[in-house]
Amino acid sequence: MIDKRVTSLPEALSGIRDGASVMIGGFGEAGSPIELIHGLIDLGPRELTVISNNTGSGRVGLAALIAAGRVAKVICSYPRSANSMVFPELYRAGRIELELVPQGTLAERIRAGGAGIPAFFTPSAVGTQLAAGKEVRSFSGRDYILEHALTADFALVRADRADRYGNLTYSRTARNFGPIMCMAARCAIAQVRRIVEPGQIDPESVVTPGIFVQRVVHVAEPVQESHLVKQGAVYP
Amino acid sequence: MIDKRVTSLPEALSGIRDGASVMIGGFGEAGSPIELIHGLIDLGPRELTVISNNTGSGRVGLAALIAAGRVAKVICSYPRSANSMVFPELYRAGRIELELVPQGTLAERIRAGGAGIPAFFTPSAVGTQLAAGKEVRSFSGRDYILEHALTADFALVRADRADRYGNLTYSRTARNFGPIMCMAARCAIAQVRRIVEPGQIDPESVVTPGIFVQRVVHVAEPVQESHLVKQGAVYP
Amino acid sequence: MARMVAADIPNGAYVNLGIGIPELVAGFVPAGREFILHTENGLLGVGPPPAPCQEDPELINAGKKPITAIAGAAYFHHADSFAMIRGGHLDVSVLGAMQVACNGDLANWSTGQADAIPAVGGAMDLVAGVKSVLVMTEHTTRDGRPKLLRACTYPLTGVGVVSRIYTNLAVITITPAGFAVREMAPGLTAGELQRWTDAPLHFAATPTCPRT
Amino acid sequence: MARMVAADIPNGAYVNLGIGIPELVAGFVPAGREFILHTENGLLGVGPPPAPCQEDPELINAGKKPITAIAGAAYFHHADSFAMIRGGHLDVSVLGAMQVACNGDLANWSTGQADAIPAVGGAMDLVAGVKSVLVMTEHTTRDGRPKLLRACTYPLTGVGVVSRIYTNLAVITITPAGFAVREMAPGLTAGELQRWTDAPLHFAATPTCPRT
Repeated sequence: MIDKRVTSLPEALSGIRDGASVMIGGFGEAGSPIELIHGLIDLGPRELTVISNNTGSGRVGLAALIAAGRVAKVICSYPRSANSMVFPELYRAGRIELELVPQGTLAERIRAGGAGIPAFFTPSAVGTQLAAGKEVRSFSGRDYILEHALTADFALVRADRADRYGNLTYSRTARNFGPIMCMAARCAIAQVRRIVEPGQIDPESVVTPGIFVQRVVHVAEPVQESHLVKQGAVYP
Repeated sequence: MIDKRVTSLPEALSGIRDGASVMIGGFGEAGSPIELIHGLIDLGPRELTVISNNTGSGRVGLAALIAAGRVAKVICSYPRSANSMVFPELYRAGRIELELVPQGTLAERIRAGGAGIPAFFTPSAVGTQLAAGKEVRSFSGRDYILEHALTADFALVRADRADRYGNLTYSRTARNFGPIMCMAARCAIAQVRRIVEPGQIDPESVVTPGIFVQRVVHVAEPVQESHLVKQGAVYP
Repeated sequence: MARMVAADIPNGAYVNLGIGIPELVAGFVPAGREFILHTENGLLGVGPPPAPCQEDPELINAGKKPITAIAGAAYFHHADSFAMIRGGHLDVSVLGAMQVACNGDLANWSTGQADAIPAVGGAMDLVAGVKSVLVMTEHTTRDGRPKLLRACTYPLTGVGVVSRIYTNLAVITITPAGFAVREMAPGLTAGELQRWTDAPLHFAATPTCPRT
Repeated sequence: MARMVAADIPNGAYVNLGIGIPELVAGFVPAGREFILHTENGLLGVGPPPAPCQEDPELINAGKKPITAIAGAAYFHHADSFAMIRGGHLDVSVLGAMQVACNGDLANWSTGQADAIPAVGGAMDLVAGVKSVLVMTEHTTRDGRPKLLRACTYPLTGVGVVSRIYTNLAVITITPAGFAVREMAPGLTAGELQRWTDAPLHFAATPTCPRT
């Protein structure tokens, strides 16, 4: 029988070692797998490359992972926000590397990684600093730049429902990068609010088919990052 | 108010002229928009380029469009089946052009067309006749070929439910090429079994968001192509 | 400004409103028109802001503010969302600006200073993919320097991408000849507007009356 | 053949069964194992054939035959389906063959004859993307000519893509040295098998016993 459920966060995260590349879902706090991120801090791997849209807020979640000095490089589109101070400090101090990618190019590079497309041409960023050094080619009289796929060793995502096959649904705009990161990672790990029996998710409404998911862990009531930030919480 | 519903097949198909490119959904009969295709035969445009996975069965639907001499070229992956004779006849007679594309490359070229990606590299067909003349490039030691996006003037698809915004759901494996063809066509026309009020389709379960759909026409009980083929039906 | 932008958007348009001032456009949709608002983090059909205490942390816009969804909305993932943008399916993008050049170049993501944290978000995708890019901005910087320039000095977001600029002083269209003034604030003279603007302005023979 | 193929597929594998003989594998899943069957026209979780009169023309497999879906299935569109294939997410593809060469080249889509209607379907994507490509085929053509060759003469589906071949006479693995016979039909001699095969066969020192 196929059963991708694991019973604890440490089990869900096992095998993430120093130097691993890790995609982390979420757009701001929506869809950010905060319990998995805290579990990753507890697990302890260093020199991670993190692929994520943002760099976290306050001193919890993704920001706490960065603050703990575990991240060597981030690949992201928007590494600052109203409550982010951890990444800016480390970045200005030259202690963390940044690859800045337009958000749509980031999404498409991840999707390409999951779909077996090694590279594609895009119009985004043509003529800007972010196109520096990239191959430019004209199609039908318009310029495009070549961008390469992103894959990762692991993806950490937050979903709403899962079954033992790893089929996932998401909640509203918390869907964001989750589905494509599951596609692009060799091991996709989902924390989910509810685990249901096979068939309880309408097969027409499955967002991430189980083939893209390797481990599912139940976190019934995830903490809310923005509440922790307001409280000034620090992890660990 | 936005309202993409039209009240008749002729209205749904208006504007399709000689020389148009038309994507036609369906995998075999599943998802084939047979009423729209018959309406297109009635409308009369010639010299069409048809992008579709197959070339139809018997002498109804897509096969009838081809038999009527309206199609100059087909771009498809599998132009024969147990009951297809129309396309083979015309092809052997040199009266119709064929661009044969591996099915996954066909799907990805259509998706790229809808996503604003002019070209991408793929491993499919490397080293085969279907790679002849295509640019080959190595990424991480493996060869890939460059494939170009497909777009079209129109898409004809069959869906299950729609609302006035053009949001669509599909039925089971009749989904196939519908969603990506709606993305890749300048004017996507959907025949649907049911029209519902906005909000009756769960926003988490919309398969084709309305932005990709320009016209919706209600066909409550589409004829079943395989029944017509068994009966030896001919359209018109 | 927001009212004028909204007035220029046709019925049925698919519209992405940038973070900040552009979000105000949602409040000025003219009677009888319907726009569908897109937020690049995965929703078509953004509704009005939620009632107090009805906020859902998993239903937010690109500025990470709580929103609602209309009946007839659709959720999707980031690759699909940017397929809409890059694929030319959105009609209008309304963005803020640091600088706009008279050839339509836009700079709105970085001052280029060495200590700045670069952050680009979806702006480069929006300007590359959306059919019409409208800019809303104060006519000058806080310290009175022009933002409408002969050439941008900050790093570009896109080359020749802006269609029209809405400022507190004027509505200006980008033409092959450069900035063309379409409307001016009441009481403002052409000379005064030119003084706040770096690039030369072209004025129509008959100035359009400001809308009421 | 189908039983032997099924026995070699591990528990939990995601499997695509090609049109024709490979579809038979679904009937021989060993007790205690679960495979998830993928059909490239948009379903993960293909179930057993439907009961008579329960066929749904909108629920079919790649061979356009009616199927069912298991509890826990998922539907998706063609681009997502081939993302699974091309992206290396499927573990096993079982395909028919016209010819297989001893370097793993596969020809299964065209005889290359001038009057043939070329039709490729998803075979080139499957062999390019799926981790392990298994071939099921009669050992020879209907008129007794070898299908396991030094080099394919028909147009290729893929270069060096086949892992293992299951025929009515033997199970043969593709190795850097060429065809390695893993099992033979009871009573068949190595010499006989070689006579039906164009390329040289390598035999293990101790032949494996056929499974019962």
